[in-house]
Amino acid sequence: MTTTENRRSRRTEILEDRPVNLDGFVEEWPEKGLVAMESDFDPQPSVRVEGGRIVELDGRARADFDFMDTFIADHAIDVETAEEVNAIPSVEIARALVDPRASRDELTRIGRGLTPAKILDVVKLMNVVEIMMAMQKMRARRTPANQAHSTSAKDNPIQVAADAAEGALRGFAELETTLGVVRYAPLVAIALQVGGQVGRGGVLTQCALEEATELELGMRGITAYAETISVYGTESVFVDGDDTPWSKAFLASAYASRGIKMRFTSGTGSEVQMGNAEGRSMLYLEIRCILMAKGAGVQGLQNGSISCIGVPGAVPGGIRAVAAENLVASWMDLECASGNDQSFSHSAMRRTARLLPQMLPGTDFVCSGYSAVPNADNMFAGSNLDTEDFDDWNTIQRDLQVDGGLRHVREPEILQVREKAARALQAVFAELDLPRITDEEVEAAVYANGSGDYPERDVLEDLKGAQSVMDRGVTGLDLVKALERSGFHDVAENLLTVLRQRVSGDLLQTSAILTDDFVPLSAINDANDYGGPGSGYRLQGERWEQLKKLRHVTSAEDPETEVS
Amino acid sequence: MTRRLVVGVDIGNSTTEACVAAVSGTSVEYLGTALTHTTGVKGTPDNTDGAVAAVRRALDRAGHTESEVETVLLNEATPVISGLAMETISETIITESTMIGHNPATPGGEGLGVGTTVAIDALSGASGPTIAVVGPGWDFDDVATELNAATDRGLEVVAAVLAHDDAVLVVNRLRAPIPVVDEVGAVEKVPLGMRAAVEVAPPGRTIRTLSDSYGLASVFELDPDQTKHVSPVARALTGNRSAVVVRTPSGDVTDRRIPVGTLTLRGAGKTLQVDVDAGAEAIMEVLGRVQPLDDATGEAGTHVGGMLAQVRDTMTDVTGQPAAEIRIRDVLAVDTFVPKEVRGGLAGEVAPENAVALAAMVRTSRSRMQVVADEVAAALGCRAEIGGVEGEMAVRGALTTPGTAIPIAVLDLGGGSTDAALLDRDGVSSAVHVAGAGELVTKLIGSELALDDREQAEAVKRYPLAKVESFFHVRHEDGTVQFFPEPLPSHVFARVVTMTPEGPAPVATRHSVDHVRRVRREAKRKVFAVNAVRALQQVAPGGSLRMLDFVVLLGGSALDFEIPDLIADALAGYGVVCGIGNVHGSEGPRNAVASGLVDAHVAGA
Amino acid sequence: MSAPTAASTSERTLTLKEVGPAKRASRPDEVVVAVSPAFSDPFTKTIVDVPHAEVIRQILAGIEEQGVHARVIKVWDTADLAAVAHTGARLSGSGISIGLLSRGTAMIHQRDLPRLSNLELFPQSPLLDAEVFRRIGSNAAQYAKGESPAPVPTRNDQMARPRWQAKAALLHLKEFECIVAGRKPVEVEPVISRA
Amino acid sequence: MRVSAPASGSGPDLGAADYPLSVNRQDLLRTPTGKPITALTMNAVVAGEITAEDLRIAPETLQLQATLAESVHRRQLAANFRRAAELTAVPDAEVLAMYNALRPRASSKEQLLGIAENLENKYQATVCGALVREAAEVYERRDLLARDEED
Repeated sequence: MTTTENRRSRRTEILEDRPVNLDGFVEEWPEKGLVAMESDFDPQPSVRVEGGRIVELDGRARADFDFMDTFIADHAIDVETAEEVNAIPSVEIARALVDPRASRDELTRIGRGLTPAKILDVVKLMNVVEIMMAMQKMRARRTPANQAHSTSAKDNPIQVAADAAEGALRGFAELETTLGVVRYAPLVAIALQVGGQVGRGGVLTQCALEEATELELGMRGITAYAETISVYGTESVFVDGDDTPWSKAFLASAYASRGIKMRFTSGTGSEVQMGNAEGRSMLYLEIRCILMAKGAGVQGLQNGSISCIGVPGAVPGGIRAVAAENLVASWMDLECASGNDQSFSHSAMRRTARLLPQMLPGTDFVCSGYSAVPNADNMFAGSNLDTEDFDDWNTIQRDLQVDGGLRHVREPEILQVREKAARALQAVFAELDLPRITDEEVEAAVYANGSGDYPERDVLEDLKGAQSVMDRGVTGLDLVKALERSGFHDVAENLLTVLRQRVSGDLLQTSAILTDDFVPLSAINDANDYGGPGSGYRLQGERWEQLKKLRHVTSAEDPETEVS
Repeated sequence: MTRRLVVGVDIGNSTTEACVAAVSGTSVEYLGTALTHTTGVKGTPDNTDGAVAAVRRALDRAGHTESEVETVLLNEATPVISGLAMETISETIITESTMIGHNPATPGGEGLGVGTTVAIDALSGASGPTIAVVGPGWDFDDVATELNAATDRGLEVVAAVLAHDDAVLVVNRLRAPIPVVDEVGAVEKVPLGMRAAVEVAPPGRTIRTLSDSYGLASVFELDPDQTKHVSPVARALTGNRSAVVVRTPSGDVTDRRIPVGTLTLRGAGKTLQVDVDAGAEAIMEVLGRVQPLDDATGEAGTHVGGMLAQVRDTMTDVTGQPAAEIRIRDVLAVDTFVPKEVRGGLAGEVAPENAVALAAMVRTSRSRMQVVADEVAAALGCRAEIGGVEGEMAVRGALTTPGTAIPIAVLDLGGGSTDAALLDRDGVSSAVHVAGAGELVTKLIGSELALDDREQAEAVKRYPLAKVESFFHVRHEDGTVQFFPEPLPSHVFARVVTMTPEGPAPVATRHSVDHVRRVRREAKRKVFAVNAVRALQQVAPGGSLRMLDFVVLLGGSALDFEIPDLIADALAGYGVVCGIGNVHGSEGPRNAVASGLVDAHVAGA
Repeated sequence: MSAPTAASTSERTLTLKEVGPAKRASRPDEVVVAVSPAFSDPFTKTIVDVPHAEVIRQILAGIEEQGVHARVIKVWDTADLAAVAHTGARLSGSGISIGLLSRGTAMIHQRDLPRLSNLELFPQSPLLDAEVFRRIGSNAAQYAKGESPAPVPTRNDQMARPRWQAKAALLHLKEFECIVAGRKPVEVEPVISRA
Repeated sequence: MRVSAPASGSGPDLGAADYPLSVNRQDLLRTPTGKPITALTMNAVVAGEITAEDLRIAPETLQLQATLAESVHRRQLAANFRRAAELTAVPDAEVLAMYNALRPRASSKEQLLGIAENLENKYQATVCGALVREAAEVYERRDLLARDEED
């Protein structure tokens, strides 16, 4: 062959083989909503109030409102201030968001009256660094935190308990699980709760399931919060999801009425993915979701595209839009669990870049699911980060002196809590007459990485046990008793303290988590007071000393040794 | 007279039952019962947790608290451990790729084609009757084009063998149809340039020529000696709808026995040996000659040896008794078959190979129930005592079944062992445990149906079968049809299902309902009907079942929908009244021992 | 044995020739293959470039190998997979249909099932190749015969999201553009020719 | 800084400084069964004095949290807590049934109004009742009521 037409340079070949070229990218198509946030087809901001009611919203008269417009106009927007704040030029609001001298309180006051198009108009003026500046100030809770996924490809409860314990010890404030085989849920939810309370007393747990079962596990006190309550930005997609803003608002009250913390879930790209974006940009539709959540009175929102991240990730400026949607959630005074929870890219560099707009300014939960199990075991279809990234994450925290919610923990401590979690679960299963956990399984749990490292469970017996948990009406209180009876007094005490929290309702307030001392920390007693350099949350003191530690650091005193 | 709260607890192999009663004087009022899994091996201190849980749960149901309990009564439980093993004892081997005997779902064409094997891309050089051999990667359109072209050139293509599932597609595109066998995964191993025959029967029929020794002799012009040699081939192909036979210089199909070890049985002053590959009948016959069995050992280094050693080790772990003191007191051997891939096969042919399943049972004299009693007493803050031997208690409980009288025998159909006990007219009771029960049935069903999921095997054992014929109706195994107002879930559509309480559950099999049902009933019969007779013979006066009047079935398997009938059938010839226990006229076959303990306690007080 | 001949690798093209309105048939030995509005025109291949000619050829081969008859219809008024497949199922003599979207996503449906349900679903279009389409055809035909085929194993790939999610959305939108509201399903004759 | 609450709740004035109530105002917290929160100890659990019912939130507590939320300008969150306070009286299964009835095309207008009436009359849940009435009106306008013939 002598043709040179198809010959490629060696360099092109090398570039062609880079992981980033396995990712998919598409051109924008704004007419159909396949566009991140800059679209000529989004409505212009407008608002008109008559007789105490909003009668025009973003160019649409009340008679033409779809149900999202209606719900937002009647529940989300402050009628008293709407006309006033919407009249402020967008550029002034955008600058105030970035300006440290403008207080968070003033900006949330303005935010309460803005229409979706106006909010979009404001954030469109901001570049990604400005978005991060604003996020630093607008995040509801002063102290940033992180959330983990703790799942098992085999739904193995021992694995979930051990990984929950390790995750809690590494610093995650919330742990979330879900199932391959849904019927396993009661056992895995118990394992998550027991393991979590071994790792660090006060960690909050969740099991993502269909609404009725998720609510039931919550009502029984086997889980502590709920999150997978999806909302969408267009009426047709909302209806396709078999819900309306009113049904979701009712569900929010149902959770609160049982003392259970809850947040909604939404994200850019879901509507266009389902083919019903009604010609609006992804961010405009997501802002409608955020205002819908606000209007429902839910304390928080998981957003940042979530399971549709491949869509904004493929269009120009998409990741900027994702950063902007997290900002808007925070600006609307909601707790924000900011994505970074789904497999995003083949490129490690791109995965990191996608993360920084949340990690650097800090959010209420930087990841709404950092995979604290290997991604192969991640039953949420894989996260942007997994167990292999722990040391990288810790190093980035140390390099840039930012708090991403995690810390390096020495192996002996990790092995110790993993063993204790597996032992505690073994005891709880024995007390509750559930299928036996063998010593061999406990031993495996201590040293395992993924589900393949554990002995096989008798799935049939486990499923019968899971059913009996539901039939017998086992509650969180039964777990406390079982732990206490079997000598795990401290774990029992931790769990009882978490359960007691639902009597006080303190965890229902915005951005609430529990500290190591079981003190609820929310946007009320830990309100973000960022006001420029030297203020707000600063990584210093004891916490900074913690984060200086890595797996391998050469000792200054004796350079022939390492400290860790 | 004071009212005392007494709880009887029966620790069984797999379940622990508790029964709460209020006792005043000699009157007993039963207040509530509960059932939990037995924790640890029966008769060991690990049982405490399960016993305490069962007591608490029964109290809960009866509306009483721990502090009110006066006495907990436990049974004297003999630790019984059963082990299961299954060994394949036959093997089919094809050498030199002589034969393709699998049953593709859709072969093509019909009839017999005899010729020389030639690769499809070498057809242009071929002559005479030819069988085309087509490898993977060939598209069906291209195969048909090639074959048509060869025929047009005048080549006599009489049959074809294909790698892919393309037979119907190819035949539909040929100008003259020929028999075609497809889905031959290892088609590249078909010897080329050899005389061969391909036969395909019409739908619903089986082949005639290649499954017959003289048919093969005619096709390949064999002499009588050679014909003897090919008869295994004919046998192996019987019942197939399609087949390929290639005549090679020393090709063969053999069926050989696999030595899997020797079982040594000692008892009645004798020590006898039997090869496990001799089959169940031979093993049980030898066992009968050494009754009562003192011990059984397997030849070291063989599978049988390994299995028996493992049972012994487990017993050592739980009792602390040295391995040398542990005795295997019973063995049940059952003939079964296991579908296995044929060695040397080209298309993943599967043959049902013979296998022997063995259940072995160990007992120890060293029960540690006193430790359990002490721990239960400490946990509940009450008295706990050993109230009686379980066999006697079971009989006593069974006697409360309306319509029974002494002499009475009970059969407790458990998970690991089948137990029998007898109370004779003199008030003397005796009891026996024999190896093999519900778990062995599950294993037989699982292996014969090649279910790799124990949950499904368990479901086949427990629930009747049906075929889902549409989204709105099923046909039960007895032929009756049941309609449903709401559509059935889509994952059961067109499948053989078990009718579980939660609804139909699919069975991963291509077998018919009839076949699955036959396997299920046969497995139950081979274990429970056989063991019922074996166990009762050991307690019956003079070993004669005719001396028994009443036999009461107890335990979880007594609730099975057909096992009681199978046992009743097996006992029918001996003039025995056999039925399901109904303890206190209300508890069914459950709680006999637990309530027997309470009754004995009251009678003795 | 040598590799397949060159002829088999040459590109085939597919034309769907309209033969008239799609009607409900009564023959119990047929499977209806219902394709979405943009199938074969303007789109010619799936999200991972499997030619539509090959998709149809393999599905029809899978059905034919089982001795079952196939009929192809084009659905015009929706591009929702469940609706396409259910439309086919209601017209099918056996009640069994295969629904197909242009990007390759496929589903086996049955007449008596609720529209949003299915017998087998193949949602990950990037993982569907010629062999899978053959097995889909084969399984659908076996359902039509009242047999119990083992479900076609579905594959999963966590990294399909970053690679294909946006392209799938784009193809979905394009397919929506081809919907002709109110137009009834049409029976078509697949004509496959080699270039 | 202590912000006084709007007069919508009848309980004590609460402000940011009172939060968390579980630390600063244990005196205000009772279980639905009337026990003080301080009674929820491990000893009490072991003695069998605590039931699952004791670990639920009382409607009064939700009203307190609503007052707190209002004091920090979270009007909608407070409204949610007040709806929740009403729903504490409604049994679990009924709550789920109401939620399902609110799904699109699940109920007729009459059915929704019936649910609203039930909430208002049986449970004195007027705020929740109003939400359901509002839904009935919007569903009618947006064609989201149950249809006779569903394909």
